[in-house]
Amino acid sequence: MRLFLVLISLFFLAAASGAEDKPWNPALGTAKVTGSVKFEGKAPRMRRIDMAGADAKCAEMHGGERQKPETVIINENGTLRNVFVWVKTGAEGWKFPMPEGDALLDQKGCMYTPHVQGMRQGQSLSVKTSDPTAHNVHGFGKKNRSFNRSQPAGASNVAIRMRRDEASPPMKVKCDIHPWMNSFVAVVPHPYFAVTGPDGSFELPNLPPGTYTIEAWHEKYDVMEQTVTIGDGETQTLEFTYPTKS
Amino acid sequence: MSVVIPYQVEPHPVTGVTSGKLGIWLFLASEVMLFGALFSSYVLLRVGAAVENWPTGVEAGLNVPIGTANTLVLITSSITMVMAWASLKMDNLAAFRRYFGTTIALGLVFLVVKAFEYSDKFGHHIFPATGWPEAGDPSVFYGLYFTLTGLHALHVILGILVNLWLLFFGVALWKTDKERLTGRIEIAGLYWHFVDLVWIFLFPTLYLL
Amino acid sequence: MSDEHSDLGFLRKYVFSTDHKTIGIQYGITALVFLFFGFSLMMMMRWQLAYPGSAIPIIGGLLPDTLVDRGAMLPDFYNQLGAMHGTIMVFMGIVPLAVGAFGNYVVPLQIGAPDMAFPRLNMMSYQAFVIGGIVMLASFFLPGGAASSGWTSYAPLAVTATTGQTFWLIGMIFLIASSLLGALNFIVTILHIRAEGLTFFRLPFFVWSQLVTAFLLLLAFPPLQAAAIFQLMDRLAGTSFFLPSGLVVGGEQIVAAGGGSPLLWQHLFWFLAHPEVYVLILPGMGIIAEVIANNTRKPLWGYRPMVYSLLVLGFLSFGVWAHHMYMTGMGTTMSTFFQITTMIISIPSVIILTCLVISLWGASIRFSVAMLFALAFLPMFGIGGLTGLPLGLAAPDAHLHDTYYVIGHFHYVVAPGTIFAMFAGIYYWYPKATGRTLNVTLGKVHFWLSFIFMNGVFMPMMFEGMAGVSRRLFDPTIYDHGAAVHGLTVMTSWSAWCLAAAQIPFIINFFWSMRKTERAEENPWQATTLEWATPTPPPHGNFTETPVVYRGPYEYSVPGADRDFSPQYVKQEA
Amino acid sequence: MNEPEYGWWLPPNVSVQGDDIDTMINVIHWFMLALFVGWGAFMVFCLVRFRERPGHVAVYKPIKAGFSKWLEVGVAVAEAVILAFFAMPVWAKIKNDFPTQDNPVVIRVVAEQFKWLFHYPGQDGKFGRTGVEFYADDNPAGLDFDDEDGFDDITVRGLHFPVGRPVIARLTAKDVIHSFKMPVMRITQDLIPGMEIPIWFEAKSTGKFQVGCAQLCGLGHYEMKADLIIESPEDYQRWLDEEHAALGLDDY
Repeated sequence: MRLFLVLISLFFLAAASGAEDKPWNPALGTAKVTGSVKFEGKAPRMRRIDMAGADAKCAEMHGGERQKPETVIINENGTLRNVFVWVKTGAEGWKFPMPEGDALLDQKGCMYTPHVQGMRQGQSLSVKTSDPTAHNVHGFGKKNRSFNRSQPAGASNVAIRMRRDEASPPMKVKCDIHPWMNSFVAVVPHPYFAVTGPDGSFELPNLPPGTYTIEAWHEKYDVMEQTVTIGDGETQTLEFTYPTKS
Repeated sequence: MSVVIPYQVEPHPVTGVTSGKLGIWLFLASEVMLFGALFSSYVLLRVGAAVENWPTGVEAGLNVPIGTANTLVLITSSITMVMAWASLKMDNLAAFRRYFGTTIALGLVFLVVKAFEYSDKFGHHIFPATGWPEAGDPSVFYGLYFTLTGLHALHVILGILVNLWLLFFGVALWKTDKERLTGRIEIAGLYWHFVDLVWIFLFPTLYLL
Repeated sequence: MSDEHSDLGFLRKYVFSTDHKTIGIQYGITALVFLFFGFSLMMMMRWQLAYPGSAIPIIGGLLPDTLVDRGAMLPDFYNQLGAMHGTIMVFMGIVPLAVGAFGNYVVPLQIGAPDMAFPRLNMMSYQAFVIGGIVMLASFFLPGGAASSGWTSYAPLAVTATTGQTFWLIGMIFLIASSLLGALNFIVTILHIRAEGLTFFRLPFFVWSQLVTAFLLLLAFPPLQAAAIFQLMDRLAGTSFFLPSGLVVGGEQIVAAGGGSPLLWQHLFWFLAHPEVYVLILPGMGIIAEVIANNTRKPLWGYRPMVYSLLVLGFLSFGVWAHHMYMTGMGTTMSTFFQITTMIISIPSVIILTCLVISLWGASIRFSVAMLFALAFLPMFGIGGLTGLPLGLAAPDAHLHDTYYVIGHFHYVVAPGTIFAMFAGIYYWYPKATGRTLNVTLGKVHFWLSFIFMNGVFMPMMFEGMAGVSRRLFDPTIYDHGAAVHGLTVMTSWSAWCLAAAQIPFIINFFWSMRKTERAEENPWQATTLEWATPTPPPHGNFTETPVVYRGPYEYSVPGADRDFSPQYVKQEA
Repeated sequence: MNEPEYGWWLPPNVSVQGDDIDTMINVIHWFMLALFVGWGAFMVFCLVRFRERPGHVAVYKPIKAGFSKWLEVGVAVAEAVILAFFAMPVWAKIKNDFPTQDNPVVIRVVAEQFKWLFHYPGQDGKFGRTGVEFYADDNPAGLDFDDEDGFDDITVRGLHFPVGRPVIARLTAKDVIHSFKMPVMRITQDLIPGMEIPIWFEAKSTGKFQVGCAQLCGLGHYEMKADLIIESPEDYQRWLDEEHAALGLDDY
């Protein structure tokens, strides 16, 4: 009975806290977290993708040159690309304005662009095809509903609304027809996320002062966490180092 | 119904049985095919699995004494079923009610014991999806255990429902057509014996082998 | 006798009826609707095959964009249509029509029974069929659509498929239950409730065919039921009866213990599905035999060998299932066994067909519409049977396996085969059920158009198969050998649409003839079997006086008789 | 390499086993045609001769048609002959007579939704260790990259093999049942997940063809095709060398 009461009150608390999400006040966003993701150790072996034998149209898009898989890309400065960094805890309780338009995922040369991206909960993922061959977009949702939609060459965009947050791990999106094509889409309930690019750095601006858990996720090397406390107008620098395990 | 369909009560001169009885025999033939297919699948899956990956009932945590007791319960219920039918033949409705009630009660006992066995398995986090052993190249023993015994339990439940209906409502026929009621009890009995027989095959297959 | 029944309310009389004739008609109408629906699915597929990637006219615009892209079909929709076309045609169209409708309506009449042995069971059988059908149709409205793993539902594909597959399995369990109840009922009825004097070798061939069919249904369906239960467990309870260890779907290890066998499904499935082929064809053969005997005005040639062949067919059909599985990698010992049984099982079919053809010798052939369909059945079924020969042998099967040749082969058996037999049956027994005859001119138009376009649909498939084009391809022109025969594909598609148009005279005829004022004679075909001894249409309880049988079923043109037919139920011909 | 010509009958055959199969298919079809024409002629004759017309009556007495028995016996004998002298030896040769000498090319074929993958042992002639636990989007062959035998393995999505040399293919599937079909080689073989099924074949002429999937494997089934390139031994060796050079073992 007591357990029941506790559950009931928890439920109301949760409901109440949900209802109390304050509209976001941009003036509060003075703090900032920046940093980079280092890579140490030996790069894994990987085979270039042979598209020609399976679908000549794909290979033609790359002038016949075999592409590297985008799983592990180590930048020239020794940093790791395609790491998704986001504020895991600490940014709750605000109702942030939604970005305009959809998050875009392009299928080009039988590869996904971008390979890793973040988007907002409630936003739609718009999948475009720029290829002269048929694709199908297959999302493996763990919280969001899975989807599997065919896109013949020249088809109009397929838009899927992401109703739930699904950032860790992000949702995997694949093309079944071309099994080497994969992409990761993190659905976040707030705007504090970034993906490392060619310089391996990330930036999470406009944070209100406070304590945050920052999580980094990589498709092969999994997650890492750091906690950071920042004051008004401060900038903190973090550094993640992959791989976590040798 | 004004249309009179022959051989519902009196046996057909050639086959020597009533239509109902012929029907239940055919139904049981199809049931034999159903369980035959299930047992064949068991054999196929077991032959396909590595010997060390297929547990005996004991290794898999099945309780042989309880299983044996349950087997006895079902066999006893078959006997009381025959007694019930014999009582009707001997024109003794009260004895029929006693024996028939006992059959139903024993069927319920069987189900309750089965339910305890299931909940014990669930308590140990063993579900139909659980492989044996959990790592490596597991076999589908638990899947088969739950599917086969579950299907058998479904047959028991069906039998109990039919028997309950016969005991409380169907028995009204005694006043108008004794022979017909006796025939119906016999048919219910044939089905019950079949369910019993299936268990007699299931028990050693799953618990002992 | 029938007065009480006429007092029953509308519901009891037409919806929850226990009268075998009402149930037969319910089955017939429902099955015809399903057949037409299944045919429509195929017509949409034919558009995609003939004109890949172009918008389907009219219908394309009405479908949601999960199924079509700007009106053009998407591959998963194509797979749904393919799977549901097969399932609907086989399990919800032909079996209910051949067994549920004709069996229910005709068998009790032909054996002089007042009704089936278990009228209420009969009603339940129909209800289970309707529920199964509704579950199947409902699956189209699921988010992931209907089942899309083919009518064979091979695991592991079907296990990992969308929710439509679960509906398919549940629907199948209802359809199987329906068939089991029906089959049991037929056997008891035929064994027990024959009229006095109607010995086994005086049974019309149609009744024999229904008896063997019922045994096949009774004994072959339970293994599929077992398989469906296993697959349901795999899908819902997470077991892995059909999933081996270490499956990797979409680059991820799937969450299942493993240890199962994908081939187990195929064995269980084909153990049903091969006898099922005979379930599809035997009632058709029975109808053809009735129509041929009646319209040749002479006894069937070789009635007894035909009956024995029927029994042998039924028996052997349980021993050939793995000839569908030569290409799964089975050893030569097993394939030798199944090649031999497959060759043996072709012999009784040859005997039946030969007997029917020889029955034409010395006849006086009346070319009624029913007879036209029956005559067309013979060569069409012949093609279907003959093309089974290369498929039954493993070496030619290495080239022809799962190509359009297979599609052509079994469609020749069931479409111009069984469906023509069904049409023959409808034209033949329509006067019995309604008291009106179908219009002959419309009937002949229907026949000739159907005959031409049936061949236009299925003959090109043989050549496509020869060229090596695989079945179940959303767009075969992707392959060079598929593109080379694209002309044949287009021809098939147009034939299919014309075939649909050719059914319009039939539909008009069917409803318009019912309203004709002019009544048919009691025995319009001058037939000899018992169903013509009842009033037309037969009342509840069928016979006004208990029939007694004096002779065999096909006593036509008996020397010395004053008419060219001597009914079974008339004691003495003058 | 000349462009293959496809028509309405059997596609071109480039396999040494295919001739037997083609002969069988043709013989059976002649047999079928003979039966069908015979039956049909008899039937048409009956339809004309015994049509209903004034003054014509049916004969009650059945004819003594001894020939039907002979026909049936004939069909049975013909089937037995086809079975015993064509079907079984041909099939046994295809299934069982694996080439042991002649230096066969050994490849591994991995099927996945919805593409083929061909795994060659590379210059050392040894396959690297593979396992289901290694399968990933960037490792479709399931290679263990710690195993040195696998360093030079070639994993491509088009099938190459030389003419005049037997090929042993070990077929396996990752996810669902697929079927390895090469119409021009007269080969169809299902790939069953959890099993490895070996088959063999040998080409007798070169050309560029296609491998297809013949078992419904999901929505992309129709797209599951790969190039099939049968080359002269020299071209094959050149291709192997190019692939080896392109391996880029030092990438990353």
